[in-house]
Formats: sequence, structure tokens, C-alpha cells
Amino acid sequence: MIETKDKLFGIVDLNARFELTKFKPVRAVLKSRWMPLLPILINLFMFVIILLAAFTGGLSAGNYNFGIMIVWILWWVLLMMMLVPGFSRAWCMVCPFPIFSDWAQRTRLFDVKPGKLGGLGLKWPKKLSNMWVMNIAFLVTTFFSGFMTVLPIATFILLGIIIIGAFVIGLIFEKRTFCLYLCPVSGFQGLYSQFATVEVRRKDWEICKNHNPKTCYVGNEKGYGCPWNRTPFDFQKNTYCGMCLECLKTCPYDNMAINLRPPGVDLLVDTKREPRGLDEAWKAFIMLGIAIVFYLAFQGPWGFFKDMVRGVTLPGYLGYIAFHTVFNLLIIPGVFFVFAYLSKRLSGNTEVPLKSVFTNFAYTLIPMGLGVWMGFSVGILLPNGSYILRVLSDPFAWGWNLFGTAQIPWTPVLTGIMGYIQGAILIVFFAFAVGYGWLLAKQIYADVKQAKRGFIPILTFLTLITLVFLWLFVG
Amino acid sequence: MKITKPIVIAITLVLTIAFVALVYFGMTRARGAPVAVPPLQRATLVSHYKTQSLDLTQDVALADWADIPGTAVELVYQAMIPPWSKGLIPAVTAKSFHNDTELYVYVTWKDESENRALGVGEFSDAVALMFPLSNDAPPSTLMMGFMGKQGVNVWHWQATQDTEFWSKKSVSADAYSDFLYPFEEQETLTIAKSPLTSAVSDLLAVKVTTTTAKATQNVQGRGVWDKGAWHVVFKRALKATNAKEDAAFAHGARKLMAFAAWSGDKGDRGGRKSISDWVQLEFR
Amino acid sequence: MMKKKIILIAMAALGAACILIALIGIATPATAESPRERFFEVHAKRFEYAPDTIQVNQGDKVTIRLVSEDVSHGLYVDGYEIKTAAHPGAEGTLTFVADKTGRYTFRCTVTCGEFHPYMVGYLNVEPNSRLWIFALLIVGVALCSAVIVLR
Amino acid sequence: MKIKNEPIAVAMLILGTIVAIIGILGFENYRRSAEYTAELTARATEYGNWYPNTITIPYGKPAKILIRNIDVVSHGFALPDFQIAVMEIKAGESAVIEFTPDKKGVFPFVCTIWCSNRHMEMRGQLVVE
Repeated sequence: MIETKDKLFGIVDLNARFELTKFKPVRAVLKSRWMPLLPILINLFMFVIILLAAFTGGLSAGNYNFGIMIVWILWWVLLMMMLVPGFSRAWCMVCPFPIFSDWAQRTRLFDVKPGKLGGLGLKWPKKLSNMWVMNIAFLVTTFFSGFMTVLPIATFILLGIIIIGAFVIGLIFEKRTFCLYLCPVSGFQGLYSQFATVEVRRKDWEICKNHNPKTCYVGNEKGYGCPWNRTPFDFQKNTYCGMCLECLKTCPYDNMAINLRPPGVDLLVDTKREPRGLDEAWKAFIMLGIAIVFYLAFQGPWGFFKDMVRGVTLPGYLGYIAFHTVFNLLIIPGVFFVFAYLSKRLSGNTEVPLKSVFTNFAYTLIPMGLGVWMGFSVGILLPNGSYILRVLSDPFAWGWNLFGTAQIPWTPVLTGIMGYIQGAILIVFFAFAVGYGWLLAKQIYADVKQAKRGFIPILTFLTLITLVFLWLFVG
Repeated sequence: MKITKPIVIAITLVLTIAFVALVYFGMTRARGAPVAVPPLQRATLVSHYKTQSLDLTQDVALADWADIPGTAVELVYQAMIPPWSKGLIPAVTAKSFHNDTELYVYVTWKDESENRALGVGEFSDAVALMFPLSNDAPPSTLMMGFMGKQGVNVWHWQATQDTEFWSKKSVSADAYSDFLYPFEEQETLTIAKSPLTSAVSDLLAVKVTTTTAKATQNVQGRGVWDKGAWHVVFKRALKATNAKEDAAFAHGARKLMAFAAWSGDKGDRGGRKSISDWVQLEFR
Repeated sequence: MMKKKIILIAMAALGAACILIALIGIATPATAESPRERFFEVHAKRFEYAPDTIQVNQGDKVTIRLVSEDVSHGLYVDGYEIKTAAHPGAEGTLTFVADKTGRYTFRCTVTCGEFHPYMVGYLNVEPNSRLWIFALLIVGVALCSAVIVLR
Repeated sequence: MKIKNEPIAVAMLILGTIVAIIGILGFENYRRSAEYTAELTARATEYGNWYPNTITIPYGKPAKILIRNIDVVSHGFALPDFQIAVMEIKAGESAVIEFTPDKKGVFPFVCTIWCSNRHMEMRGQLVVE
């Protein structure tokens, strides 16, 4: 946990923590090997149904397909609106995809088999041990969003590739390499979980310092060494912690805790081991850009753009891909670069490298991006959420009626006040972005005077981007 | 079992091939059981050039049409807009020719009974031709000419009107109705009519429920019922009198058209009819 | 030093004013221009409406005639919670008084193809007070935070 | 005796995957053959038309036909000779028609909603024998 004297908005104590694991039953549950195995197994069953529905659904209407609806309405929206901002990488905790490679590596599903893990166990190259591969993987995945979110079989193909990829990568590389550096949805979860209100951290450094060997890293008979290759005894950022709960089991001193915390604390962490980086900055740009493009394509009224996204003609589709790529990888970062440059110029500081100003301030886009994605998700969930009730009762469109909700018609909910909800979300997350922007400014520029001046361009950028999204949502 | 390199390669290959095969299988059945879809085959009605012209004031002479090849046009129940047809006329046979100034279309179909009069529960046999007014109209929706704003020109021949016009006989009982009407089971209202100028109503429509009589009636027609079949001849000037209201024809051109037929004794009237798909009319 | 203070005070006042105006804006609905009867013929085809944006003023009596150009489509207006549907050859109509201001999305109600859930258009009921309220709030928050930081 | 968790976990995994898939597909197969006389799939002409294009049901016995619209647009089902119709079956939905055929022969059924440019070709035959 980093010690900071800074207070968010000048009032919120960023060192405040509330330990959830201090309650005995909570700790007992989390230390059981059924946790998270049992939720994973239940989730695995869910995804078997999703895959079956997506496969049998073929090219039929996605809005009546269990696979499409659960993945793109329920899961995606839950991820953006609750799981990531609230519970960090809780999705990774219950994600069923790596269970097969875990099983192959450990040769046990439930028990702990001490000793070396199976599989080839190669190390992932250091140069790629960052978000770049995931940035590209996610961007490429979004090229196909016009198919995946509406064609059941396209969702099947995506999930199939992820499942097989996770398994094969798990056989070749050590531990959760796939989750850490390859999974398309891992990247933004890692990035945005820095904002989460929950964290897994060690409690007392004194205990860890004298504990050898560090069982949280190497494992013992109670559990495996951190599958996510973290050092639970001293990591400070949520980014790459998959919340698999192994360290809670392997720590003989119960020195690992799950804490509630003020949102966004990790944004201020910049250490040698967990530095801020251009990879995460670009992840933030890509997420922001995708939100804009997706809004234009899926919630805007422009038919020609929809035709491009759904690939009516090949030139149109390639045009969309080109625009999408350039917009996300170059234009958004380019615009931000201008403001970062202005920030440096205005601050009068000549020592701080421009790259550092650019990278560090990019972290203000984490709360911003989370906010716009929440707003976007509201626009998907409220009009289309009622489909979920239907597909729960008739998951394969075979005429079933499991829970008596198969006849519920499409019913938009609260769409009249949707604009207010989206506007309110934007303002809240704009405030967080500004709050952390100021704290980051103080980190970047040694001198408070410089920080003040250097902060102004960033504040301007954040205001403008918020106004852009406001215009998109309600304008 | 220790996982070695060859095993990983083998697993990867097997999984990839199995997945690709599964996706391929899924794609072939993505819209249900795969069947070969026959290519679209639109019936073509050829209108040959002839120097002949017909006089409709005389009765329809079947001999005039005997050696012109006919096109069989399949009809189906009109089952899109209620009320739906009650009986089906499965097909009509159409023939056509044109001379320098006139177009002739001949339609024949089997009908066991000749219904030339109207009354309560008694309806007229009829046949209609429909042409889109726009020459480049796409062969999309044919429901009463919903083909963009220009709409369609409909030539509606009715046996009752034929009797009235050619035989100068009154066909109506005191009350009748021949179109969609909310009280159709108790049809008792008389409907005012303008004096007849033809056995064929020359109509305009832009969509369902918009059929409107044109101000100028340009189409003549005459029908004869013979040995269990109707033979109806339509005649119109090749040139359109008013391009906005009349279908335009020209030697060497192509035009979309559609057919509809009514069987009075089965209760057909108004929207209750048998209809065809688009037919290509070709002038040679 | 004096100059800076004056600027800061001015900014704070402006920011506060923005927020205040926004809050007043929420409480009092804008007064409408004289209402008119408005008629729109909206053509629906996969997966767009033409026109895709309908511009009206608060209080207008709006009639939308929905014409489908290919398959069955529908039109549901967010906020007003009314809908109609159209087949090719059979159109739908809906009439309402545009008493709620803001931009509302109208959506297709009949599954018309794979992109059906994304088939939307906008109904703009002027004045779009929602946009201005939130824009003022955002600018106000920005100005106030600038003042807090720079002070 | 200590409960062995490992086999339980493995059993749950197999139950949730392979057994679930086989079970669901098998159950649906049984349900359809037990409940319905015939099954009809609605799709636009371009995508294969009514499938199967000809269905045969026995004369005089109550028939129960499942019609599934697996297309992305609405279709409808009309069997005019028996005055039976389902005006609209929305994409992804299914309808069931029940009737007792009181005449023998071949009867056409058609789609009732303009579903594509080849809508007029979307028809099939019901054979009662």
C-alpha cells in the first residue's frame, strides 16, 4: 500500500482501507479450495449453455439468442458497470476459460499437488510482458464487433478462439500467461481495475519481510504460488492481480487481505516494479476511442456507418477498420499529446521529459474511460435488457419456457431518463478524472507552482472530452 | 504424464482442426438445414410485334389468340393483408402482342362458374394487371404497388362491369359491396357509381388501400366465359397519355407486371384474390 | 498578485454561476415557442430511418407516419413510450404532443435483421435543456476545480 | 472418512460440460418427436424457404405443428384451405398450430409477411393422407 499524504478532492483519505477479510466467515470461505472453483464450475456450465446457444443459433437473430444476450448485454454491461469499477478483476476470479490449462498444468482440479507445474512452462518474453499484445488483440477484436454482437455463430467463434487459445498457451507457457498478456478482455480489466474499490494486498510488511520462503510466490500444500506471477507480498497495483485467491490460502500468517478502498488509488502508483507505461496509456486511448466509434455505430442514427461496420461491402468495411484503427491509435493519442505538450510548456518545467508528462497524465483517462463506458453501457442495457428475461426462459429459441418469461416482449426500461443517468455518470467520473489529474500533476512536476500551471491544459482536455461524450449521449 | 513438445503440438493441431471443422459445420447449418436455393426465375411474357388490331366491340374471338404462345403465371393466395382470399385460382395463362399503336394482353384461367352479377353474398369474377409507373422500379414489394412514391397503374377487369358496359344490362341487386368493408357479412349498402366508359377500371395505387380511379380511363377490355374458362382481353394505346398516371410501353422495352384474379363464387372480392409474383413483360 | 486574485475570483464566480444556472434550469422547464402541428414521414429500411433525426419544438403536436421500404419495421419513442409498426405496403402512424424536451432515441420494435437492435433515430425536442444543463454543470465543475487548484 | 473433493470437482466439471450438452440436445430431440406431428422451419426464400418444403400429416388425427422462425425477420404462416394462420411469427420465436385435418389432398401454405424480395416464392405444401 502506498503511503500518500494527498487527499482526493482535498477530503478523501486515500490511505483509508476497510478490510473485508477481517470477518472470520469471509476469510474461511475465501480460504476454502472450493472458492473460486465452485463459482468457476457454475460459470463453466453457463458458458457451455452460451456456446451451445451461440452455435445452434447460427446466423439467426442475435437479440433472441442466449449467447449473444448474456455475453454482450449482461456480461459486458456487468463488467463495465459493476465488476471492474467495484470488484476489480472479480471476473478473472470466476472466469471459466483457463480452467482446462490450470487442470493440465496442475493435474489436479481441486487438490494441491506440490512440486513443479506441468506443461512446457516457458517464460513469456520480457519485451511483451506488458499490454501491447492485448491492446492489439482487443482492437482487432473490435473490428468484428459488428458481427460478434449480433451473429450468434460469430460469438461462438470468438469464445472458441479464446478458450482454445487459453488452453494451448497454458500448455506452452507458464501459469496464467494467457490471462496476463494475451486475453483481449484482460487488458481493459487490468487498466480499469486500477480504479476499483477493492484490492488484494498484504497487510503487514514486517511479517512478509521475515517470511522465507515466500509461500505466496512459490506455493505450499494449501495452494499454488501466484498463478499471475505477482509477488503478493509487495505488489501495489491491481492491474495484473487476477484475484484468484491463492495467496490467501498459501499465506500461513493470514497476512493477505481483501480491502475496500477509495476508488482509483492505484492511479498514483508509479514504482520501479510497477511503472506507469505507454502500453497502459495507449490502452486508455484505445478504450476511449472505441467508446466513441461504438457509440456512432451502435447508438447513432447513421445508417451508412452501420453498413460499413457490418461489412455490406468490402471497401466500406475496410474503410471502417482503417478509420477505427487510425482514430484509436493515432488521433486520440495525438490530440492528447497536444495537451500534454501544452502542459509541459505552460508549467515551465524543462527537466521532466515530455514522454513522462504524456504517459502519466494519460492515467486520468482511466476514470474518464470507465465513466464513458458506463454511460455507453446504460444505453445498451436499458433499451435491450428485457431480452435477457426472454432468453433465460428460452435459451435456444426452441420454444421453451423454463421460468415463464419467454413471452415477455421487448420492453425498454427508463429510456426516457437515460440521458440524465448518462449525464450524471459523466459528471461523477469527470470529477474523479480531474481530482486524480491534479494529484498526478503534483507527482509529475516537482514544484506545486509548475503543477498548477501544467494542470490547466489537462483540465481543459478532460472538460472537452467530457463535453464531447455529453454531446454524443444527450446532444 | 509429462507434457512434452510433441504432445502440445499434437493437442494444438487436433483442437484447431476440430474447432475449424465445428465452425464449418455450424456455418453450413447457420440458417437451418442447408438446401439448394433455386435461382430467381421470373416468368417472362413476350409481347410480339404484329400488324393486327382487334375490335373489342365485337365479342372476344378466341381464334385471334390461338397461335400466340402463352405464359403460365402461377398465382397464390393473397395472405398478407386481411381479409385473405378464400379460394385459390392456381394459375392464369397470359398472352400479348402489340402493333404500332396498341398493346393487347389476353388472360385466361379456369373457372367453373360464370359470375357476372352482384348480390348479397354474390361476387364478380375479375382479373387485374398491375404495372409500376416508374420504368426502373425494383422488383421489391408488389403489395398494391408499394414501389416508391410513383406507385402503380392497375387495369381491373370485372365480369359485372363487362356485362354492364358491353351488354348494357344492370348487374347489381339492390345492394352489394365488392371491396374490403367492415360489415362485409351484412353487406347492404349501395355504392354510387359514375357512368361506365369501359369494362376495365383504370386505377392508380401507391400502397394498400389507396386504389383510386384515374380521371381519364384509357383501358378497354372484354371477357368471355367459355367451357369453364374466362378469356379476357385488355387493350390500351402503347404510348402513355399521361406519364404520371399511365404505364409507359415501347417496342423493345421491358416492364414489370403482376396479375391478380378473383373467383366470385368462392367469395373473392377486393383484397380477397389470388396474386402472382412479378412477371417480366418483354416487347419484341 | 492582485490581478491573479481578481481572475480567480472571476473564474469562481463564473463557475458557480454555471452550476447555479444549471440547477435553476433543472427546476424550471424552459418555456416553449408557440406550438405547431408537425408532420413527418419517416421511411424505414434496414437499418436506418430517413430522416434519421426529427427536429421539433416543445409543445408541438407531432405526427409521424412510418413507411417501411423493405421488411416489417417499427418505431418506439424513448421517453414518450409510444410505438407503431409498419409493413411494406401498410404504414403506421403515431401522434403525440412533444411536451418532454431533450433528445430521445427512437428505435425499431420489430426484429428486421441482424442489426435490428442498433436501428435507431433521434427525436430532438428543442430546447434541449438536458444538454445545456449538463454542459453548464461540467464547465462549472471544471472552473471551480481550476480555482480550487490555482488558489 | 474424509470426503474426497477432487473426484467431486472432476465429476462436476464433466457434468457441467459434456453431460450438459448431450443431455440438452437429447432432451430436445425427444421432446420434439414426442410432442409434435411435424416441424416446420421458416426462413426467407434466399435462405432456404420453408423447411421441409413438404410436410405430411395423417388424415383425421389431431395434428400439432411446431413452426420455428430461425430467420432475422418476421414471417407468418397461413394455410388458407383450413383457414389457419399465425399472422406473425417474429424472428427467433416459434408458434404451434393445432388442428384436425378433415380433408385429404395437397394444400399450399404461404408466408403472410413481406419478408424479402422473394417473399412470393416462400411457400410450401401440406399433404394430408
